[in-house]
Amino acid sequence: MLLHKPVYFMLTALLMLTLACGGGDETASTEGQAVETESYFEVDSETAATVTGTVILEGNAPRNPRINMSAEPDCHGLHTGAVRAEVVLVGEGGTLGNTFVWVKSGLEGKKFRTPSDSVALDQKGCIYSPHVLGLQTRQKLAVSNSDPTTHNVHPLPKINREWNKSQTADAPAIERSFSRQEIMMPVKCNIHPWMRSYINVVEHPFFAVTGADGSFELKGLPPGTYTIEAVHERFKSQEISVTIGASESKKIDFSYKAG
Amino acid sequence: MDWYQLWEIISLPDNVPIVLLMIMLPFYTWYGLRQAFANDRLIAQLEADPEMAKTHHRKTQPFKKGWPREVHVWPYLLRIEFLATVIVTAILMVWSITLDAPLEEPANPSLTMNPSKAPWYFLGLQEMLVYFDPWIAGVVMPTLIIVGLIAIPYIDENPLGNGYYTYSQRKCAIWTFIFGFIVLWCVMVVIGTLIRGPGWMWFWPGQTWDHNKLVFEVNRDLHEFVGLTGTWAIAAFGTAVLGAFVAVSAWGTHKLLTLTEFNRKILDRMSLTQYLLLQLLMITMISLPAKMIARLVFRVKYVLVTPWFNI
Amino acid sequence: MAKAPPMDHDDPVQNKSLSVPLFVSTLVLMLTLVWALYDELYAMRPWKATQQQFVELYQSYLQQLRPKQAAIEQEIKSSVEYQELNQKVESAEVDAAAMTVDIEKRINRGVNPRMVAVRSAFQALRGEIGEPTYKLETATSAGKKASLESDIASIKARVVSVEVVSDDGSGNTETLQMDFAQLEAEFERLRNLRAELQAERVSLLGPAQQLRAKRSDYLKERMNGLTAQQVDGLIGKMDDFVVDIRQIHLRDIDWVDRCESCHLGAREPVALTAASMGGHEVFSGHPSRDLLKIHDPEQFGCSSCHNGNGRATSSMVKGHGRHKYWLWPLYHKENVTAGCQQCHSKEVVTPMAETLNEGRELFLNRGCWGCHRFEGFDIESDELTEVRREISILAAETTSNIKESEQSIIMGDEADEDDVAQNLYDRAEELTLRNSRIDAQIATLKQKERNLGVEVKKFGPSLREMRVKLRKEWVPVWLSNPHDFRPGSKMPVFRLLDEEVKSISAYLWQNAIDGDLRSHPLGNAARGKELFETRGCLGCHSIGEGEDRMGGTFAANLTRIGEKTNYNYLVRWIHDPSELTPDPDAPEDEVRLRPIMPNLRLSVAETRDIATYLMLQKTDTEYAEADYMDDPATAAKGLASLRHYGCAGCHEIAGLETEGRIGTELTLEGSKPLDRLDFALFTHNAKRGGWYNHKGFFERKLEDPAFFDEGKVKNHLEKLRMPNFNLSEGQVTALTTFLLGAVDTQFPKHYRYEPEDDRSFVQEGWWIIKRYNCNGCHQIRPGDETSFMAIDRYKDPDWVEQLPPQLYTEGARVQPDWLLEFLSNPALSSKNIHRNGVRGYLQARMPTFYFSDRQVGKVMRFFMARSSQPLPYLPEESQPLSNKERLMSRRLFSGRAAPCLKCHMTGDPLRDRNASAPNFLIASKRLKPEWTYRWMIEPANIAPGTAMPSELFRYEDHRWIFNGPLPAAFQDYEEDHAQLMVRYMFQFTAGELRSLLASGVPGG
Amino acid sequence: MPEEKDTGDSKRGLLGMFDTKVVQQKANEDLEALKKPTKTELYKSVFRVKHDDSPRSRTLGVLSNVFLHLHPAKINRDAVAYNYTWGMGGISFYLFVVLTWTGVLLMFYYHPTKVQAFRDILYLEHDVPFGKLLRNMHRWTAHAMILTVWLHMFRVFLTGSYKKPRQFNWAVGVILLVLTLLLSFTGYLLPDDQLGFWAVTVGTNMARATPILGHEGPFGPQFGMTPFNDVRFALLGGSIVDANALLRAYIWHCVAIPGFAATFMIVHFWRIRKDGGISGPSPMMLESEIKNPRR
Repeated sequence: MLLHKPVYFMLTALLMLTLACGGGDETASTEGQAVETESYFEVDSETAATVTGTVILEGNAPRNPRINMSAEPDCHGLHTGAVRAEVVLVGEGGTLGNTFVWVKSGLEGKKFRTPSDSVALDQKGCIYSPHVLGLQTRQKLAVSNSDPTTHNVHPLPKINREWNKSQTADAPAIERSFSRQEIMMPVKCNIHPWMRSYINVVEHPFFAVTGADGSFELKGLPPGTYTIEAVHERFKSQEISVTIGASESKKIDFSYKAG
Repeated sequence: MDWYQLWEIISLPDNVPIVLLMIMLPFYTWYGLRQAFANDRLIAQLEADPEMAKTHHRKTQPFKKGWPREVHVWPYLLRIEFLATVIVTAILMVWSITLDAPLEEPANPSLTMNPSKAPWYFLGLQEMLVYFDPWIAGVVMPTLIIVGLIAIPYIDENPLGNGYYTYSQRKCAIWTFIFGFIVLWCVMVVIGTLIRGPGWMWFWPGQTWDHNKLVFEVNRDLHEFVGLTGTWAIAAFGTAVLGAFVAVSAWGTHKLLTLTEFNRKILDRMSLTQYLLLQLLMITMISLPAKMIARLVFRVKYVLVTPWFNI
Repeated sequence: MAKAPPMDHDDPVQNKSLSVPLFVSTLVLMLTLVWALYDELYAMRPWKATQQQFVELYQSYLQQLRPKQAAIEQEIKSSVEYQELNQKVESAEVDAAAMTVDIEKRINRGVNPRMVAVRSAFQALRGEIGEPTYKLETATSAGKKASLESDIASIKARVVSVEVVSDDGSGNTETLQMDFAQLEAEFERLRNLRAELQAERVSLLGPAQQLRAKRSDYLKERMNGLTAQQVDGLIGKMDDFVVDIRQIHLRDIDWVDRCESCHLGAREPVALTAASMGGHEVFSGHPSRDLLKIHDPEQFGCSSCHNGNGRATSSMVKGHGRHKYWLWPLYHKENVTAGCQQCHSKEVVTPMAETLNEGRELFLNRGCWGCHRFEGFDIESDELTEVRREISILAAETTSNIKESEQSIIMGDEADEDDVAQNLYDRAEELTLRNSRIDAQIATLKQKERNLGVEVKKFGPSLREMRVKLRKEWVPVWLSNPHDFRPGSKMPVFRLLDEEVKSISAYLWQNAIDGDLRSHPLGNAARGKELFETRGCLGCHSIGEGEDRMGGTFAANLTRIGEKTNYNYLVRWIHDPSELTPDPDAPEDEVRLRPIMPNLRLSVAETRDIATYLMLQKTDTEYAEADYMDDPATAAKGLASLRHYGCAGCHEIAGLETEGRIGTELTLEGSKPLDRLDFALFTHNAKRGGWYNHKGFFERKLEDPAFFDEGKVKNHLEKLRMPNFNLSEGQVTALTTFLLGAVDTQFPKHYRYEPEDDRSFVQEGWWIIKRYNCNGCHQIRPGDETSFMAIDRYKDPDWVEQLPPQLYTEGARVQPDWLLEFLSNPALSSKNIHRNGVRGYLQARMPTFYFSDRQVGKVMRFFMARSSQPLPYLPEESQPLSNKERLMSRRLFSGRAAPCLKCHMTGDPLRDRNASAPNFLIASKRLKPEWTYRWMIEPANIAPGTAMPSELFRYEDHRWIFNGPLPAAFQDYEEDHAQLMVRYMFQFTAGELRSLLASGVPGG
Repeated sequence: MPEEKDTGDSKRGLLGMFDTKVVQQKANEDLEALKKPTKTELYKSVFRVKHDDSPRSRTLGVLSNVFLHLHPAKINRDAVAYNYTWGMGGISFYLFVVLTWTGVLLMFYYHPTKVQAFRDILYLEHDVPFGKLLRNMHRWTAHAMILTVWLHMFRVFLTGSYKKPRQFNWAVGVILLVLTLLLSFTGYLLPDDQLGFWAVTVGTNMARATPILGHEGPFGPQFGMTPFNDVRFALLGGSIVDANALLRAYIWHCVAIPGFAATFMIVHFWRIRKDGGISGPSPMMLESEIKNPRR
């Protein structure tokens, strides 16, 4: 019988050891996984490159349609003179504004951090401002109403989920975000049918909206080959393929023909 | 050639016995006849040498003086029997493990199988249906086969060849039996299994069993060859032809029975009843190949047509 | 000759040893036994290895899953709300524990031991009484009985002493002196006491329990997928996994399915995919859990829907039943919905069976039923025949009743006795009365017959109109190959000989009605184009080919319409499709069928514009002269050809009015024995190529209906007649699925979906919806794509509101009576008919369909049943508004914050230019208040994408209040604001509207 | 119990149970006894005769055994040669035994009803342990038995063994052959599948044509035969192969025919003994020795 004792002892010890180890492993793995977050792509600021350029409209810019706001005195009063839709915004020398320029391809498989700040869309004088905007997926869009009247904000996405929310005069900003990439998603107000804005949701931070001077800048791009696309609500979109090396800065120009 | 078709038929689990039959039957025929011929050689020797006949133990098996003429069942027979059961069991086990018994769709009276076949061992009878009306092929023939088989010992008056293989002493009997058993029964079974396809049509091995195959066959009654009309005339004509056939085959059988001196000696031992029974069975047996030839070669449907039955 | 005997004197028979063969054969026998054992345990049980593999894969997958789920769970658990709940639970548990500890003590230390002691004493006495009681019951003499009774009494009176503890749990002991009755009473008392104490404990533990449930609910509601604990549970389950057959047994029909012996992942709580299980498809989960919820496998089995041999487990081939002798082989993935048809055979639309639905829709809208009978399709003709038969039977009965009645009267008159006469007169009277009942029955049937007369429709257009409608030279060109002229046309391509084309054209031409058409001046083509594209024509028709095609596929493509028809006919047709050319030779009772095409209530001017536009749709193809079409001799040959090809199955043709269907009935085609499908010369190909099955036959036949003629030597008229529909691959699959499912089901009635309640209205309604293409314009089920939605114009943000309304919840929205009225007259007016009754702002027009009353009722019931609305509908009288309330609601209604009249129509054309919603004036007649209330609160839940904004109200203090600046009058209003608006709307009057408009509401 | 040996240590017999040495001694005795099992009472009670090589033992071994006593004690020395007997008769009998056993086992799982028959076969195939093996073995053994019976007949004919005095046993053999075929045929229908159904339909359709007794046979109609009273109706218990036919086939197959066959087999084997054992190989007779027939 004496002989058996050490065996029992060892077996018990072994068993306890296994349990202890197993238990230990389990907690460790749970914690490790819980803490671990998704890995985002970080751009190396040493090698980051830039693409800049201008969008030009050749020829005479078409006249923008006039907006008749007589049905809404509250807004009508905010404007002096004729109000026109901001469809074709042309600067000096035929530069084209309100064009959305973005990296259409070349960044597949990379995941970018969602910016914490929100993008603003204001309704003032029954006009959306800005007319075209871009934001990242899951980035917050803050829609505010600076008018003394009620609007309803109604984006008409093709991919994202549709929503339609009314916003009274002094209501707080509506905060929403979009989770899928979608270009030129119209936003309308059913109460004021002339109101129109375009939201561009992109999975990465490399996009820009041209101002009246038609210029854009895509900063902090990792070196590589990209397709850059310029999209305008009125004109056909254009694509340019560009390869940039480390810390390089390239200039590309888009040019539209009016008419 | 469509060997796949042949394989399809042969590989049907239920047709495996046929394949076995096709192997075993020739083997055992050869195996039995080989001994018969060996015995015949000894018989010839003994017939030629009466002295030897007196002392010889008259078997091809070796024998020496001092060896017992009989041996104990235990263990000499029982061990063989035991061995046989072991081997047979092993064969059955392997057969049962490797081949699954067929199970087709649930029975459905509204869905006819084409070809719909009887179990393989009855395919000889089914094949006979081509040549005879069901009452002959399905009832009269089987009955006569059974009766005939039972009658064999009572007809066979040949005292020789009792308990040993021999050919020369029983030429007639052996030929008749081989003809009846192997040619008429087993071969018909094989034909029914391998050759008869959809619509019970004849497909040579290697031909595809095509359901769409059409064969233009005009089978005419014998009297149509002559151009007879009138029920009685036809019946009378048929009876006459049948009678002629009976007469011819009876004459043929008789010729056979009196062909050799030995045959005549045996015939002499037979009673009238035995003789008539033998004639009846022989004629019936001959009628099958006769009808087969008439049907397959001359496309004769019926020989005898009466309002009640046809032959 | 005998061989020389062996030289040695040993007898071979006795000396030969059989040891070696015996040993070898015994060894072989042993081996076969081992083999049999292996075969039994493994070779025939392949699922054993499969199950082991599953356990391995599943466990490793769960191990990967666990940390992910744990992280999600952790996130929820660290939320403030959860922590709060958790704290509450913990404190409640502590409280409860403190309170219950005394009770526990009392039960365990006091009541229970005391009860045990009392009971044992009590039972001892009772046993002692039992014996004399038995004797008493069986005793015969009175004396014996008396003595036994006294024995019993003495036992009962005996006092025993029992040592017990006190029941307060203090542990003090005492000694009880009790007789039988007292013991019994004490035992009862203790039992009750214990029950009370236990109840008290439960009630004390209650709050903690409730909080715990709340906490777990909180987690459950927010947890996406399983909790880590649940995953652990699954891992544990896999640890204890027993390799064994998994089977479902449906007892009522003795159905056994063992599919899950291999498909172990089918119902696992984790949705498994082949990818997550190492690429083994066998382990993937059932793709549609929703389906399994309705059809619980425990109730329906697996092979009942999927086919295959549910019992077989010896191999995949056997289990899937994909061998010659199994009549129900597993459906292939693309045809999997075929399994639905056997029980859902009464339907044309079955939710979640999209392939099958497509197949049925093709069968319906490609006119397969013109030649092939299929139960449920063209049910109207069957019903019509039945109704007519019933009428004639009843009519015959009437006549015979009259006769018998007369006979009875005569016999009564001549009867010898009064009461016999009386009986006969009664009989006569009864028969007369019976006739009046039958007359009522006949009247009802006649009504039904009239309805059916409207409902019965042929699939194709009436060819009796062709002379006024068509260009003569075009007819033979079309006949020889319709798909050349109009790719994808519903008219299939017949394999006609040249002379057949000629004789058919000639017959049709000469037998069509000749008539005069009113002649119209040309309209404005540009305006016509606009109208054509917006009025709703494109809901059914398409125009343009290839890339440029737009519009629906339900009706003809009008790209080359200008080549085939004439302007005046087109004007007549578009203006009123039911207008037919009068036939001077027609018999009086002739029934001419009405077209499917509805009346769009266009003005004549609009019609001319559209017709003008359409007449420009043509190419400059040259058409050969077709003089032979006027040749009577050619025409004479045409009739036989028309009959041969079964043209009358789809078209109305003079002289072929009574022609039946020429095709085989397909209702049970899927269970037709394979031998009866004519694979012709392909039989052997099919058998060896693995497509000797229903699927293989259907697919090939549908893809090319002449397929099985190949290689056959036949004369033209013996060839297969089925025309070529040029179906796409997907369409072939859909139709194959439908036909595969068209089986004689093995299931008893209670398995089949043949509801007799409201759900049957849904089944019935879909037939009309699909037959009249309501789907072309309206979305009826979520996810429907209408023809409009595909048109570029309607994708523009400005045009979104021009889409015809979604009808997801139509039954809940509108009142049934109103819907009946609307369906019969969508203009909702007898005078002003060139408009939409509800949505005047829509360019597209709700047309007037040529429905029978019955059909209108069916459509109404369809919508009601789909929204679970009871019939008849009894509107609830809405509570009248107080003056104050009226004022308040008016303020809110017309306030800046809720500019309702900005979008809703007012009847003022100027204001209504931008309207995108109906007028409030019709609300009370049209809408249901309950729905309206829900709509105002969250319209996106009812009609996603609607112009009506969400979140107009917010939920606060158990009511909905307006989500914006409130007029002052609302300060002390305690009621639900949305409810108030509903009441206001339902009491809205024209006067109210006028006064609102006059007061200058925003947008005025 | 082996006899106790009177050795000094175990004098007290089992009374010395608690003495280790005694127990050891006893155990050794038992072990010794195991080395010669034939000496035990147990053995002797079962096997009444000695099994040594003496002729007496050998004879008694056969004659005193219930299973073996159909054998004679001694046989023709050459009859053990395979080339004479082919072993087919014995194998046929063994196959019949196998069929009986497997058949009995199958009967445990089979119901001869239209509803259950086919399902029972599926059940056998997929559920019953060794069920498939069982069914396969029954089927193949049946086929094999037909083959062996045919070959047995062939052999008996070739050796002329039907001749005097064995004429009657040949007749019994023919009856057994027919019974074998019928056994197999009636079993064919039992799975109630297409194969069996049509085989039996074809088979029994011939019975329609029985002269006089079949409704399609010669003179059948004249004797008032219809599909509902002829011989086929009697066979099937109906005018079509249906539930009754299934039941009849079952009873013929499982009870009646095996009973007949067993009876005839007993007669067959008995007559072998009584007719002088196996026919040969017997010494050959010469033509010159033919005696004149008795008239």
